[in-house]
Order: sequence, then C-alpha cells, then structure tokens
Amino acid sequence: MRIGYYPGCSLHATARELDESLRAVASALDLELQELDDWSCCGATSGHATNHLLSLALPARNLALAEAQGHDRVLAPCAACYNRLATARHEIAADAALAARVARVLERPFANRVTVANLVEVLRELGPAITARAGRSLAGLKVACYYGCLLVRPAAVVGFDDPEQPTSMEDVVRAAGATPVAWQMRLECCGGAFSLARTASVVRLGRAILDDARRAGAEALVVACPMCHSNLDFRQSAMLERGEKPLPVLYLSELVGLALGIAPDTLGLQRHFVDARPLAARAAAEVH
Amino acid sequence: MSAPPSEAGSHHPPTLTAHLRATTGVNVAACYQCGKCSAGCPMAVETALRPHDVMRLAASEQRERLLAAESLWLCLTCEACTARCPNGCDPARVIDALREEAAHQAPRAIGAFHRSFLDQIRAFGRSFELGLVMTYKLRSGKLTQDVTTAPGLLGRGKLKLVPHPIAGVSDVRRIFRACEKEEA
Amino acid sequence: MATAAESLTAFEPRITAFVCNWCTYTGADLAGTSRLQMAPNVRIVRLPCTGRIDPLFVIKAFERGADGVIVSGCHPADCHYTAGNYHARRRFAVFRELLDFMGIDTRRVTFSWVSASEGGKWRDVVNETVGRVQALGPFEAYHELAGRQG
Amino acid sequence: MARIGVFVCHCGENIGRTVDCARVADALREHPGVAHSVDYKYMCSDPGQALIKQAIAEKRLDGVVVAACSPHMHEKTFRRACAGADLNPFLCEMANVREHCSWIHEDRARATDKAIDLARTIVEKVKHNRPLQTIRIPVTRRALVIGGGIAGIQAALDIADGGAEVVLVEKEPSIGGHMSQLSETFPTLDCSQCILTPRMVEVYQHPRIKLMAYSEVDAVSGYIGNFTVKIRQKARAVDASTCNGCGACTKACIQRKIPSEFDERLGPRSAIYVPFPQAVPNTPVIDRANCAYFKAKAKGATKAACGKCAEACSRGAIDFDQQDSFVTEKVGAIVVATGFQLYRIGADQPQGLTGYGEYGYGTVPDVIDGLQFERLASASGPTGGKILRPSDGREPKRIVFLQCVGSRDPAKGMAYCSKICCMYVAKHTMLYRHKVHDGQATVFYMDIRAAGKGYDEFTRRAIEEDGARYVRGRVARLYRDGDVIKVHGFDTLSGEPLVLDADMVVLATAMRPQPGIEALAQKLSVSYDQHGFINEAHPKLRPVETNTAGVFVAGACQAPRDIPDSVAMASAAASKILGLFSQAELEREPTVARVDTGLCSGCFHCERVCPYGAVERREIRDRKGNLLKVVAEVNPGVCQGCGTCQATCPSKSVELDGFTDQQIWAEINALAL
Amino acid sequence: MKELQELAARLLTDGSAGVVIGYEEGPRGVRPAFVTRPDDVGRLIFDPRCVHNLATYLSPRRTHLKGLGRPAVVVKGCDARAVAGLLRESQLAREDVLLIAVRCGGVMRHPERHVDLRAETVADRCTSCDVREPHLFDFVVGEAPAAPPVTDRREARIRELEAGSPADRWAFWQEELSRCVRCHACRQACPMCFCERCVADKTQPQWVESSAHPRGVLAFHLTRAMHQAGRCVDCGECERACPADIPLGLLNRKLAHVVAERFGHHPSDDPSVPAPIGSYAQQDGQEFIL
Repeated sequence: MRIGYYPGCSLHATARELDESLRAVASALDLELQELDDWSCCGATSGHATNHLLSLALPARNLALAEAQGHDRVLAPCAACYNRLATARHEIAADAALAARVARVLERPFANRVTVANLVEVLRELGPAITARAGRSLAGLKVACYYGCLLVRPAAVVGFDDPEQPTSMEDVVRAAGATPVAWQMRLECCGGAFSLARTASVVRLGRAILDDARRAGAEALVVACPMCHSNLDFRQSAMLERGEKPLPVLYLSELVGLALGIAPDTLGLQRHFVDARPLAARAAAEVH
Repeated sequence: MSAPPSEAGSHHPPTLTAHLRATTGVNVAACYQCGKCSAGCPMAVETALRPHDVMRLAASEQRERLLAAESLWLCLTCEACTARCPNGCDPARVIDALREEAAHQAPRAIGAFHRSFLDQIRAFGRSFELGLVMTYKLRSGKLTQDVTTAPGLLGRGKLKLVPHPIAGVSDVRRIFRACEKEEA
Repeated sequence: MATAAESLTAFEPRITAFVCNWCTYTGADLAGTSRLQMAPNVRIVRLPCTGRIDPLFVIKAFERGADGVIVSGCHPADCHYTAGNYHARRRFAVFRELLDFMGIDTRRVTFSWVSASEGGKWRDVVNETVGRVQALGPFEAYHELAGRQG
Repeated sequence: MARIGVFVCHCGENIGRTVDCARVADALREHPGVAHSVDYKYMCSDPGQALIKQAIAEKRLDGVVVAACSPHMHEKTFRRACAGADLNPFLCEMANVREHCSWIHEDRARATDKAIDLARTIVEKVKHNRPLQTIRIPVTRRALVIGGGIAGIQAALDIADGGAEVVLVEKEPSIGGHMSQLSETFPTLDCSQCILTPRMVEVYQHPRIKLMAYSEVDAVSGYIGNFTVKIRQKARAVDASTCNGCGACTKACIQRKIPSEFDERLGPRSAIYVPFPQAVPNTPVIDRANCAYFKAKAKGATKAACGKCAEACSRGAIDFDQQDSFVTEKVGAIVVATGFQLYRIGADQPQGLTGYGEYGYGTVPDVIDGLQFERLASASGPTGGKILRPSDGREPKRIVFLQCVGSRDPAKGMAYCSKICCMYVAKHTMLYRHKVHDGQATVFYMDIRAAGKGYDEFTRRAIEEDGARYVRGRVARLYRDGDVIKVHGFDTLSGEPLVLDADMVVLATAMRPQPGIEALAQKLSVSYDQHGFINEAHPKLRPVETNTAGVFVAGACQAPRDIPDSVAMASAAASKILGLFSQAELEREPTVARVDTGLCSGCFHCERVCPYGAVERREIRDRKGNLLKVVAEVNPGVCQGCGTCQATCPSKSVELDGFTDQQIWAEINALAL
Repeated sequence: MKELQELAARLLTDGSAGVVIGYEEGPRGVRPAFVTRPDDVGRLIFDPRCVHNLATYLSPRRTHLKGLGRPAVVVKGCDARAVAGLLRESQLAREDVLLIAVRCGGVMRHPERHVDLRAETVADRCTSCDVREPHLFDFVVGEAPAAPPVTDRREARIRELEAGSPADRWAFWQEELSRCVRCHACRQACPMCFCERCVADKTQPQWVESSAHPRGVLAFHLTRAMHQAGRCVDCGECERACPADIPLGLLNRKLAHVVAERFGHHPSDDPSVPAPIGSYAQQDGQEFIL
C-alpha cells in the first residue's frame, strides 16, 4: 500500500517521535509513505480564527500538491492538521462558490479529489497485518485510548468512527496485543490549545483525564494527536499531586511499534517527558 | 436566489445574524437554547459566556458585547458543542467567525499571537516549532515563563532553532496576499 | 448596475410554468394569499400531477415563443398520487440531459419542488428563473428556428 | 365556432385594484370563440352567479370561463351554477387572476396583460372541454380497520355500533396496542387497563365485528366503496376453535426466559405464550424462533424435540403443522390505525441515523426508555409495580428523566415534537414519587408542552406537589461511574453546568410510525411523510381522510398522538365512513384516464407507472375469436386522475379527461406571442 | 455456416418453425432472408456483413409475416436485446418465437464498402457490446469469435460535443438535422419503434409537425431520443437506415450513458430487467431540482 504523507509542522519538531515511530511502523508493515514535496503549514488554529478563506486555502494548497503528485489519499498523522485538511476538503466540496474562490487564490489546478486519512484510520486498516506480526510483548498491558476532540469531530467532516462511542483506537490496541480499558474521558478535550496560556485550565482538564484513566486501571495513555501528547506528557508534572505516579503517554504508532518489536529509541521514546521506557523494557522482557 | 429586480440597489448594513449566516452558513435563529452545547463544554465552568449564550447574544444582535468578550478566546475549538447540537447550529464555527471579526475590529494580544503564527508561515511556509514556546510567549507577553522547559525540549530534540523556508514559499506568500485581498 | 432607463426597456422573458395542482399550484395560491410580490413574467399551466407533464409540453412551449420553462410539483414522498413526481423526476432528469446535449441551454428550464406551504419558495423560484432567463436574453436560437420557413 | 362566455370578477377590490377588469373583459370579447364577456364586482355572489346562468341561456353559451380566484376556492361554486343553467358543469373552468396575478403584482398594466393572457389560455382550453358525467359507483357497507390499538378499537366499535360490519386486523396475537402496556394515564391517573379492557371485550363480543388477530394485510385492490383485501392469518400453531385459554401449555413450556415484548424486554415469557393476562383473543401463540420444537425442526431434526405444550393441552389444540392462511374480504372503506413505536436508539435506527452514543442506551445499565418505565410502574409488570433497577433490583432513589431524545432534533433524530413525552414524563415523576416517597425525580426538558384540558395543571402538580425537579436544558452525555450514572447537563435558567448522580435514567424517546408502514401505505396508495407518518388529505379541513378516497387514518400512525386525540380521530373516521355508507351510490369527479384501444400498442408502460393499479389488460379478438392484440384499459373506478399514464404513453393513446393533450396543447398555444 | 443451415433445415422439417429469418447474399450485399422450405437453407449465411437487426420482423405490427407460422430468428447480441425489449413490453410471447443465437465478433459499419473487420471498419456499436454469445436463445451456433476491434470513435465524438458550449452543440445538431427530410427510415428500421400510430403522426393535437420544417425536425428527434432512453438496444439500425447520415447513434448513446449513470441501467437481453423510465427509486438523484 502506498499513501501520500503530510507530516505537518509539529512532526518535525515537538512531535518528532510521532514521525519517527510512524515511519518505522510503516516500513515494518509495507506501507509506503510518500512525503508530499514542498508541503506547507495547514494554518492551524490561527488560520481559522482569523481568515476563513486562508484557513481553507492553506490546506487546499497541500491537497492540490497531493493531487499533482498522483495521490488519491493523504495521511495526516497530526490530528489538528488532519482536522484542518478534512474540514477544508469538506467545505470546498459542499460549496461550489467557495470552491471557485479557493481555486482563484490557489492559482493551480485543484479538483478536490484527494481524501484525507488520519493515523488511527490507517492503523485500523493495517490491523490484520499488525496482529499477524505482533508478538505477545504487550499482553496484559492495560492502556486507556484517548481520542480527544479533533479525531472524531465534527462527524460530518470526519466520519470514520462514531463520534460518541468510537472504537477504532481500541481496535488498533487490541490488534497490537494490548488491552484497552473502559473509561469515560476518552472524548473530553484536554485543553491542548491552552497548554501554556492557561495553565490552570489545562491542569483541571488534564487531571480529570489522567485520574479517570488511572482509576480504570490504565498503565499508559495512548494518543494520536501531537497537541494532546505535548499537553499530557510535557505538562503532566503540573497536573500531578505530590507523590502521584506519572502516567506515560504513548503515540498509537509507538505502541504498535513496540508490539512489532521495534527498538524504543527508533520509536523516539527517549523524547518523552514522562519516561515511557520502563513500559518498553517490560515489553521487551516479555519477548525474550 | 436573486432578489426581484425592484429590490436591487438598496443597501443596508448587514445585521450580525445576516453576517454570520453569510460567512458561516449558520442560522443563529435556529438555536432554540436547549443548552446541550454548554452541558458538554469543557470550558463551561470557566467562561462567562457559554456556547448557548454566544448563540443567544448573536441572535439578539449584541455585536459589541460579543466582540469584546474574553470568553470567545477561551473556546478550545474541541467541537463538542457542534457535534451534539440537535439543530445543526455549529456554535464552534460561530465562535470562530466572531473571533475573526473581533481580530479585524480591535487588534488585541490574542490577535497578535495568531498574526505572529501566521507571519511564520508567511515567512517560511511552515511553522518551525508548532507555535509552542515562542509564540505563546509572544501571545502572553510573559517572556520568562517556561524558560525552564525550553532546555527540556531542546534536549529531547524537540525544538528546531534554525528555520528554513520551503521551496514554494513564494507561492504561500501569494496565497496570503490573495486571501487578504479577497476577505478585505 | 442597470440604470432606471435601461431597466425600463429591459428584456421581459416569457416563462411558461407546468405545475401540479396539489403542491406547486396551491403553493402559488399561498404566495398570493400572502401577497408575496414576484415578477409577472410567468404563466402557469395547471396539471393534476408532475406525472402528467410531458417533455412535449416543454418543446411546444419553446416552439411557441417561451424563453424559459418551469416544471414544478410535490416534494418526494409528498405526491398526492404517491409516485407521479418520482416518475417525473426520472423523465426530466433524462430530458434535461438530452436538451443539454442538443445544445439547448438548460438554464432556461427550472425544475423545482414546491409544497403547498411553500409560497415563499414559489416566489423565489419565479424570481430566480426570471432573473436567470433575463440574463440569458431571448431564446432567439429556438425562435428563429421555429419562425424560419423550411 | 365555440360560444364561450367570459366572466371577469373584481373580487371587490382584491382583483380590481391591480387588474383593469373592464379591459380584460373587453380584450376577451374580441377573442375568437368568445360570445359574451363581462366584468362584475363579485362573481361568486348570488347576482354574480345569476349573470352566468342568464348568459348561458340567452347567449346559448357552450363554455364558461370565470376569471376570478383560484379554482381551489370556487370551481365547485361556478360549476354548480352552470349545471343550474343546464350547461354541463365540466364545460366551466376558472382563470386564476387573483392569487396568481392581482395579489402578487403591483404594476397595473402588466398585471392586466397577464390577466388577459391567463383568461385567453383558459378560453382556449375550454374550447376542447367535453361534457363529462360524474362517475357513480356502488358501495360495499363493510369496513376494514387495520390495527387493534385504542384507535382501531374505537373506530371498529363506532362503525359496528352504527350498523355496518367491520373486519379488524391486528398483527400482534392480541388487540390492545400500546395502551395495554401503560400503567396509569394522564391527566387523570386512571388505570390504563381498567378503561381499555372493557372495550377489548366489547370488540370480541360484537356481532358485527370480525376480529382477526395475529393477521396482516397482504394485498389491497379496488377503490372507494369496492376494495378487495387479502389478509394473511399467521399460523399460531394453536387451533383457536378448540383452545379454551386454560394456560396449561404456557406453564408446560420449557423455554421460559424469552424477553417479553409486552414487558419491553424487562421480564420473561415462554415460547408458547399469551402476551398478557387480559389478552383478546385469549389464544396462545407459539413463537417459532424460540420454540424448541420448531428450532429443532428448522435444523433438520426428524424427531420431535419437544412437545410439552401439546402433552399439557387437554383439548388437543396444539397444531405444529398449522400454516399461514389467507382470507379475502370485500370492504367499502378502510381505516389505517397502525399506531406508533418508540424510537429504540441503537436497536432500530431510522435510515441515515446513528443514534445517541452520548446517552448510553443499550450500553449503560439502568438507562431505559419511557415504555420500559411504564412496565416497571405497572401492577401487571415484571416487578409487580415496584420501581426497581433492571441491573440489580435495587430501588432507585434518584431518577433522571431526559425529554426530547430523538425528537426536535433535526441533526441526529426526528425534527418533529413527539407531543406526548412532556405529559408522560410528568406522570412518571408522580408515579415514582407515589411509590418511592423519598425518591428524587429530575427532568431535563426544553419546553413543557402541556396544551390540553387539565394538562398544564397536571405538570404543575408534578412540580409543585410531587417534588419533581425540572431543569431546563438538554443533557450532553451520561456514563456509568461505579454504581451511579453521571449525567452532564446544563441548567439554562440558572446558567450553571450540572453533573447529577442518578440511579436510573429514563429517556423519553421519540414516537415513530410502526416499521413497515411504508409498505402498507404503498398497498393502500396513500402517501406518507419523510418519517413514515401517513399524510392526511388536508391538515385542517380533512384531518382523518387520506388522499386515496375511501381510506381513512386514525391515531399515532398519522402523527404523534395521545389517547384522547387517537380516540377522537377514530370516532371522526368512523363517522366519515358511516356517512359514506349511508349513500346508495358514490359520486366522483370524472377526471379519469381513457385508452384509445384502437391506437394502443399494448406496451403497458401505463400499467407500470399507474400508482393505483387502474390499468387492466383486455384482449381484442376478431369475430372468429382469434386474438388480435392485448390492450390497456383504465378502470374508471380505480383511476384517480394523475395522468402519469398519458405522459408516459409513447403514442399518446391514453387521455386524461379534464387535462387532455388537446387541452394542454391549446393552453400552450394560447401563450404564443 | 453449415451448423446454421442444418439447424434451420431441422426446424423447418420437424415443423417447429414456419419460417427461418436470417441473412443471405443479395445483389447489393447481404440482406435479410425468409426461408420457409428446408431445401432453401443453403441460402443462409452469417458473417460480419450481417448488420440488420432481424428482431424488427418480430414486431406485431409486421403482419405480413404472420401467415408464415412460427418464426425462428437469427439473433446477434444486439438483436437479442431487441427481442428482450419486445418481450419486456408485451409485444411478443416467448413461446411464439425460436431464437437462433449466433456467436458474433462484431459487424461492419458499411458492409457494402469494406471487406474485412478492422478498427476502421467495425460498427461503433460493436465496440461497446460485450455480448459474444446472447443469453436469450433456444439454439446457439457458430464458433466462439474474438472480441471486435476496439474503437473509441463514437465516445470520443460524444466527449468532444460535451466539452463544447451549448451554442456549439446547437450549431452541430442544427447542421446535422438540416439534412433530415422526415422520411422516418430511422423509425421504420428500429426494432423498438412499434407503436400502432407514432406520436409524430398524431394530428389532434399535432405535437410534432410532420413537415421537414426545422421546428418539426427538432421536435421529432428530441421525442425519438426520449422514447429510446433506456429502451435503445444499440443495434445501430436507425443510423444505418438514415439516408442523410445523421449521427442518431450519438443521441441514443448519450442517453444510454445518462440512464446508466443515474439509474444504473444497462441494456440487457434479460427481459425481466425493467426499463428505467416508468420505474423509479426514492433515492434517484435530483441535484438539478431546486
């Protein structure tokens, strides 16, 4: 399988381990990631908070590139980028007048033909391959799948899973041999956008998530969004009471990578703030 | 639908309701104030105006009060409100549109943040560090906050210090100019 | 922007509307009862059902000098006769493509669903069609053809 | 040359203000074939009609065009006036110069021009009108009632009491419908079964009612006064004529844990069962999908796997070999009273909906729906009338009720208001407080819709006397947290977010029509809305008729209805039917299709498009009896006059009287420059 | 050939058929043949020059064949579709005809001008036909043939017209239709045109003018194309019969695309497949309706 790859800005910076682990997993599962040549930023929150047309044109430029480079599907592992690309695609498809305006500012051929996939979606499709190649290294590992806000909402745009009772991340976790726990905060926003600006809000929201996951018996959180990750990993120390044990936060691709027996350093586990290497070590011990 | 010929030429300043309908497609009059949006809003305990309040004030043409509201900037855009609105009203989109409007009307710190983020894209085609540390500082003006964490990020290879423009940066700049012209 | 003088001499298209008795005709009645003002260019021919509307009517209307045609009836699932509108929908989906393929600008033919309670929608359909056909100008191609001696 | 009279009405100022009526009359006077043309202030007044009659006589008119209001308003008036002057009423037509002209235009010159056009068009049409005769059809004085809920019961009893015979068809093993499941009824809190069961027995004993329970309508043909209905009697596997309803079979059954439909899956029943003790008829039925005998047989077993019921039956009434049978009935009128179902989120999704994951129905224990609560509150229910949690049998001390689940929700559910929920939720809070004195009921609502006699007082009583706490706001989500259900809501009146702990949650889910109603509606040729509710012929003036003559509608299959509404509709439908049956013959408009059999090629496109099955095949033979061809023929009693056949016929060999090709062609031609 | 002749002889001998309708050599090329005596079966041939749609002779309006007894008709894929059309529209009872299906690898566009079947000479319709052996038959004869040479001529022409403006298309069709003399050969040759009286011949009212006035010509061809939508079996007889070489196949083919895309309908030799116009689905597209 071959797919266009839109890493997005964060995968070259704060979310390097997502990029690294995804590339490692893809290569192990014969998924060919073809990075879009000359891709640009999707505009993120700043785009759609200030100039609506720009918030569509920036993603559209990348979709047009993908089209020109012969792709019919693009993987955007960052949930925020994914949301922006998918929203742009949806809005442009629904409104011919808007499509014309976007075409006018793009000044390049754009048929809006490329579909956008997210990390969970693609890994779920690879589920059988993951199961086939995963060892039993993650057996018994209990994890809480955290969807956050951008992966499943709004349903009209995203539509790959039920917006209120999604199952796709759990499917992937099971395919990798780990055990998803049943918990309640899977879809509550962690406040990632305010990670630094409103620490109090973020601590309140993050705490509720970590608490619930811990109460459900999870040994780690699994995420598919660089914003969630940086918030819950990088900011976690502020969310803990004195003496509380931190909860490692893994990218879904890292978890799959561990299941496939890929070395923790290749997956970028050393880049985490909450040390995830003990988990990896445990997994490795199970293998041997 | 075009208006009948007799009405052509008459011009009234658009109401906020009409403006929102034109820019977002959302008919704020369709909001029947059930509160399901606010019931699921993660920021409802912190903000003065909850999503259904925003819809209500918009429907009653309270433009000034809305555009001045701090609450607009406390929306996380998590879309829980939109996902659950029984009448398809999309409060998240309305809040976005109001922020866009507010940024136009009164440049404020938060607008400055978005502008600096966008300036990066304009300069390099990409943001070079997810707008995390530096941009938040620009936005908050708290230049010394989180100084301790920057080395942490650096040490983990998570910050790029030297940005490089992408090859098509001039194309991106052109799109910026075109969009600003179109939206003006 | 047309000046007042220009608009006085503006082209006034002739539009023939074939509508069903139960929905569109009644919706047009409601537009009247509600005193909704609209362009006076449309002449309605009342049929019991869109199912009764034959493509031949459209051809004949153009032959006889119409610049535009409206075909309108009940929304899906709302047909007084349960299915006449579904049959009409298929018939006119094909006929429209045929007209297009033979070079008749399909912007001259409006298809719409207007329920008995949609007086406002009927007004919009009328004004929109009149405006659109006005912009296209008289249907000279067809009228010349029709008037030419063979 | 035609001699047509044109009569232009001013309608007081209504037309005269924007249309120059005198000019219209003048212009039409010059039109070929017009023998007389006048304008008058009020054509519909007695003197106005007298003008028409007089002109018909004096000017020997052979056609009349009244340029006035919409034909929907006064066509009957003017046609009757013509008939009064011995002119065939179908030679009279109206040009709509009010609704379609004077009321929608301001420019007097252009409005007048248009009015002239419209009148000319109709004059051209009338030139081709033919005298038509009103169609007379005989009436079978017998009615079919489909559905044995309270609406069907009421309609059947009223018709039968009025002296006509009734066939009552119910698809379930017993009549009674949803009303039999209810505990108490609003706004009086009287016991549902106490007022219903006497009516059920009355149906059973009525000499003029033929009750066919466990039966379904298979096919319908014919038309008003003359329907032929094929009814499938589903095999009960019990011979109703020998069974005495002793109940020994149900006690002997080895399958005892099948979720009871009557108890909304909160209690068990056996495989051979009577839905509830007061069932009518009191004949058991074997649920073949769950019966050990039938299951084994379906798997190919040759030996009887069970037979306990047959062994227990002292009268030998169990008949494992019984098959579905068909009965054909002739009736003159039909009442559709198939009722509703409650929206079971997740279990049966309407097309395109995905349900409400945020409310956890079916996944979070002790989240139930309104009918389930009725069964918990009912003395005949699985808990003997005690309010107990299905999960652990504990008495819930805090119940949260959610209104408008699936209703008033265009985004995910149904756009309409289900009408009864406000009332039954108030009732539930009262029943709950009466049974659990220290229990707290909280209701999340959007608006309290309690329009009805004693209704608002009832909801106020729930709040003021019985301590129900009403919170105005919709709930965002709920989930199980240990032993409690966390309910995330928002009180829009106080402006505060709210997280409540509940022991049980009751969802007032939307009312929907019964599944399969579309198929029934198609058999009956009645139309239904996008939700599947049967459309009435007119929302105000013909509320219990459908657009197919002779088919009536009552109760919640037409829209969400409560018991008083359903009963009122049923009685209204019954009185319509008795009125119909009081006539020796029926009259109908002669707008029907006719086939020119000489030109018909027998391709039967018309037969395929006819929504009423009015097209029949007729063989044409020569004198020696050799088959020459098979042609289409329209049964004028069945044809409703849509004309789809004519538009479909490639050779135009079928004509719709009143809207013939010649008439339409003349109208289009009249619009030429 | 021998197989066909032997079968024909057998059917005529044992009385199961009164006439075998097939092809024979004529003075100006291949022509339809009506063989009633077993001795004459040697006339019967089949090769890529056999373009006629013999199903036309099964129309009940062709009464001159009625006296000859039950016909056995030689049918190619396109002819079998026509037979299915006649069955579907109650013009024929299955037991009243015997169908001798011939395995067909395509026929020539202008058999009178060409000698072999090549991309340049193949009839347009054969390119879009994937029926090498009809499914509707009583007997099948002939060798399994290769698929006909592929050509995109007709589709390319349709695409080219579609790419132009309405005015371009108008000009194109006015030019083409200006040659129409209203001889109605297209109608006579069409196996699916079997009306007792064509609407174009109706006079009260006269929807379609009967003269070759451009007004009537356009009305006629619009009506003819509409009546063929979803019914056309793509046998090409209308275009072949046209003395003015008007490309009627383009119209038929265009509408075949429309019904395929909109209603999923494809011409078939299964008589139980309903025609698309005259049936409907609630979810039919209605993007063109306000």
